[in-house]
Amino acid sequence: MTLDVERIRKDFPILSRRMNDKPLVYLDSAATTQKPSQVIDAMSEFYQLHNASVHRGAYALAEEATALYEGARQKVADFIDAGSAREIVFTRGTTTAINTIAYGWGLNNLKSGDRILLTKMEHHSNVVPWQIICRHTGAELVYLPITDDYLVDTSDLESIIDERVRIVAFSGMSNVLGSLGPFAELVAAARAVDAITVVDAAQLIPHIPTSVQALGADFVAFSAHKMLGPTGIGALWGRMELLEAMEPAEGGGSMIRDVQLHESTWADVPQKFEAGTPPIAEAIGFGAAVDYLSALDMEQVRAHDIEITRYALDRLAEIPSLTVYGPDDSAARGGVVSFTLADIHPHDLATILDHQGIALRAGHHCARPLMQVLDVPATARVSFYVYNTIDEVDALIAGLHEARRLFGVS
Amino acid sequence: MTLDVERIRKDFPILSRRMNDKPLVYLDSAATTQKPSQVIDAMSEFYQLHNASVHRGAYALAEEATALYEGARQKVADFIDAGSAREIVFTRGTTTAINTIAYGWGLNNLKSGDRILLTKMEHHSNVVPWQIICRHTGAELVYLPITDDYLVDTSDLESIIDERVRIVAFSGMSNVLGSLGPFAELVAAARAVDAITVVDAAQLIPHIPTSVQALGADFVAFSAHKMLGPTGIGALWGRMELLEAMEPAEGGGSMIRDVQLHESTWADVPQKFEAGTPPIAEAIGFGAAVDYLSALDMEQVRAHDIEITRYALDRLAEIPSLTVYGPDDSAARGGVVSFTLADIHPHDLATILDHQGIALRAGHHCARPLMQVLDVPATARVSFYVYNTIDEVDALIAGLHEARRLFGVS
Amino acid sequence: MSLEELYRQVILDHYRNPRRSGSIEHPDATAEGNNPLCGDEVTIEVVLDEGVVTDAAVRGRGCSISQASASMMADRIVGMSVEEIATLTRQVKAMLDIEAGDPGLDSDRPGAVLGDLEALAGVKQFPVRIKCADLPWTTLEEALASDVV
Amino acid sequence: MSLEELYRQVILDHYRNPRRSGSIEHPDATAEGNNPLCGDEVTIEVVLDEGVVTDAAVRGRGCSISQASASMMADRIVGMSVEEIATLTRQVKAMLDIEAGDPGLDSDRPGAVLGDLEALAGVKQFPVRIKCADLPWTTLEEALASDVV
Ligand SMILES: Cc1ncc(COP(=O)(O)O)c(C=O)c1O
Ligand SMILES: Cc1ncc(COP(=O)(O)O)c(C=O)c1O
Repeated sequence: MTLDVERIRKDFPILSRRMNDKPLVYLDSAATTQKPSQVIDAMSEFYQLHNASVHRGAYALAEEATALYEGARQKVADFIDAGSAREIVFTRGTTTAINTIAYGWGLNNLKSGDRILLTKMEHHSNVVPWQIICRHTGAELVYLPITDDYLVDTSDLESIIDERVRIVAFSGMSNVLGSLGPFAELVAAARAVDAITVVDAAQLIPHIPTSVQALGADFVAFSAHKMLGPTGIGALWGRMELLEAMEPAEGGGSMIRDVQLHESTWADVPQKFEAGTPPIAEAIGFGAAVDYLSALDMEQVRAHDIEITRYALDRLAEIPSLTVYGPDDSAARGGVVSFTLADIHPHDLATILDHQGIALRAGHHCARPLMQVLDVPATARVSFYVYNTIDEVDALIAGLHEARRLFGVS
Repeated sequence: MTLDVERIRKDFPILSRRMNDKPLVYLDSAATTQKPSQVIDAMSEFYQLHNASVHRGAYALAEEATALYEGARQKVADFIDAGSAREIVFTRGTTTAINTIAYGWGLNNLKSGDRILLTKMEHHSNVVPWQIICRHTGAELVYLPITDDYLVDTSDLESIIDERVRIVAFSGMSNVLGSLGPFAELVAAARAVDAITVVDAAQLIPHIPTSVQALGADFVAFSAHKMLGPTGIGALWGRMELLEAMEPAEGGGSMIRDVQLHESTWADVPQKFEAGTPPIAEAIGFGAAVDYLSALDMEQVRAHDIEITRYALDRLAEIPSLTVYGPDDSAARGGVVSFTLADIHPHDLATILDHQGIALRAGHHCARPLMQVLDVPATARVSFYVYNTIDEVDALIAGLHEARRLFGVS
Repeated sequence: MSLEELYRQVILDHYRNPRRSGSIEHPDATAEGNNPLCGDEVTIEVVLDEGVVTDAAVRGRGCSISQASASMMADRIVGMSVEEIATLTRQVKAMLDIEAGDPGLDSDRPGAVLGDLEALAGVKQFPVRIKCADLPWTTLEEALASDVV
Repeated sequence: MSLEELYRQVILDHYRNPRRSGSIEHPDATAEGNNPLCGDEVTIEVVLDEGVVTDAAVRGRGCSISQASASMMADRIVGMSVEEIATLTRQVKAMLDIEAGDPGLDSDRPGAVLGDLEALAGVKQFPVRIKCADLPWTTLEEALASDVV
């Protein structure tokens, strides 16, 4: 193992739990990861010692809270190699980050006939906000297909992308297939027609060492809770000039320069996009999470993902009548593996494995358009993170054999 | 004292802190309240034992998390006497709750010539979202003035409210003046012209025992962090039939019934309004906060507010050249007291008091339209909650005398 | 609780060989049910003659529990009156722990009342799956309610 | 740190009797600054003659620190060249701990260089207020930058 997983596991209190009298084997980190004590304690300590509203206070406690909150912004900026901490907008999560662009940029800039280009492997978070904005503006959605080896099909990109396309939005890493996006190609094609690019990086940032500057996209959205951080917070990174030009989605306190009865002017970036009291303790927990990941080293996190995923793919391939949906090439994918097993419905698989303490996900994974492409109603999905072990993969394989036995699958 | 404040204070770790070598005197609860260990620990415990994504998991841990999350919804519903837990939508806070109505109801229902009626004592959270929606729809804002005794002036209500008014939005309790809203009158007037009513209850719910059913309004928005709960969460209560008819603001996972490439259908209320992974730990902390307040008994909380506010108003009245902005009648106000002292700028007051460990707020309190009515650029503001004592008011008064001495004010 | 109790042979048999699967040309009552969180889907069509179900068809997709429950239900309700079905539905829901109170279940001879449906009893040990077993029954209630004129 | 050091008489005097308060009919350079978080506002207007400030006016509202800083600044810059003002601004910001490095402050005789402005030194003990003291200076920089053709 590249990471010292046994040591890491000690930081995660929940991993000592037993479920149904078996040790908990948590294989649903793509939904939400578990949290180390370092993150849990950072938030408790904030509430115990430094809690106050940020920015607006004129007293020392509020300054402490502000320094911690802005310090967290800097940590998140550094983690993704942003040019400046001001390019980090704290949001409620990936979903809110994408809605912020949809309402802030889309509602104010799109018109009838404009197009938004998505791929057929998007999470609903990167589909539904655009559908809503299309309804309001008359713009329309266009989709890139998926290749037989589960990657975004860019072979017709040139004919699909023209100056009607104003936004290109795609996932950095699919939460179903594990596929990594064709970043360079999509970014270049978008730039050629002056479209903005939005990367749904909910899975990308937690798993792949990423420099947003090198990525070249215009907006990158991600969630703290999928990278060891708390619920209730995520981030939208945007290129400064675009953030400066963009209208805010939400209005409220803290995002204004001046409010008159009939019109208002906005505060500078990033405050302009942070209406109301922000998720303060959550930002601090987010900062502690990226500290934790940086201390592990994201290159090592990636190496561990590759190692455990490779092992899982190889073991799964041994099981008769099991189908994996996703690329086999480790370099083209992250640590998310979707599969079906004979005619056993994924929910039945989940129940059978749950009985053995193994938590995996079954369903459409918020990607119904992709399920239609795959022509399955649902898949079972396992996903790995820094605390998962090879032994846990073995437990998964044993559980799948038990499912075969129960269902009489040969 | 009506509440056993000494015992209560023991639950709040931060209250043993010293600031500038003086005991912390926290008088900024209208901005955000401090948190009892019961709330802090409930969230830590969730992360240590039960953390998983809600609703979508097919395993026992996810069911535990879902039960805790939905249990919190029920607690919040009970706290405000909602007809059903389904009428509680968890949001990021009051600001997001109001934006949800602005975008969900306003953007889809308002047209040019329609009017939104506000009052001149609104927080920016209840002004700016409506300005944004007016820009998108062509609707316009109309304001009710303020009386000389700092209440919403309803004397011309009949001439102001007609069928052009589609929304009446007002604060339940002003965060600057402490004034309680003329609920019955505004609700009745709105109903007469079929307008919907939106109560910004960010200050109301924490301080005044409230039954949303008795209130009679259509939507009520509030924040957990102003009522002993965590940052990152609040609630929108809405009448079921309105929530059912209303479009969602944000799109994403969990809020859908089905997603096709070009259109989607929505999940039932309240999931329809909870796109993406919700603030799960925060909901659980919110539930613990309302448990704490219910155990104290909101009638007692209100009685304590009245007692300490009355004492503060009386002591402040003794100070020469000090002006209080807000009603004097205890029944017409909550525990927020704004004032100015001679020509000492509120920020200078805040600095001088901070030096003595006393945290108070100075500024426009996110209510610039109200500052123009009061004709001051800023006020100093103290605000009380369950942990504040008469001794702390005495410390405030001593601090104000020190400010007078430093500035040579007679 | 054991997985064998949940996945009894009769469940797997109904899952793999669903009875009355398909559709009816002119149904008197119909309803579509789905479980947005897990994706199970069931469509039910029935023909009614003077308050008695004379034909029924179901189709759908989903887990073994939801599909077996639908198949067993369809097989069972043909020949029953709407009132009898209402009683049966209450009994099934009680068995699944969805409805409290005495559903009028003859506790001495439950098998005689519920028959094959007894195989669903194992579900209540798996709370996550109760809604799967329940889906066809709730959908049937909707179908029959939609017909009431 | 003591409050007396922050609220020196000279600060209160400038706060209550602001120098060069008002406006100028035809300024060569002007800028408005404000501090959205605390609400302090300052407007600066200057007349320039061959790179030398020959007249200055300020108006605004805000706390004693921001308004006294503006008053002292206006009083001080008249007669200084743009380059001299740039040096002075750096010195003031260094005194307020805003800019690191050696600003060329003559540490033996700081009073001789900064004069009255030395009274602002107490602010650096009160981090919350540094931006108040700084506001006029940053606004002045903007005004002078706006004039550079
Ligand atoms: C009256 C009032 N409305 C709205 C808000 C906004 O609440 P939040 O910042 O939690 O969204 C506040 C507090 O800041 C308030 O006092
Ligand atoms: C690829 C992808 N995009 C978006 C999301 C939505 O993130 P959140 O629910 O944190 O807003 C998720 C996770 O649910 C995801 O996996």
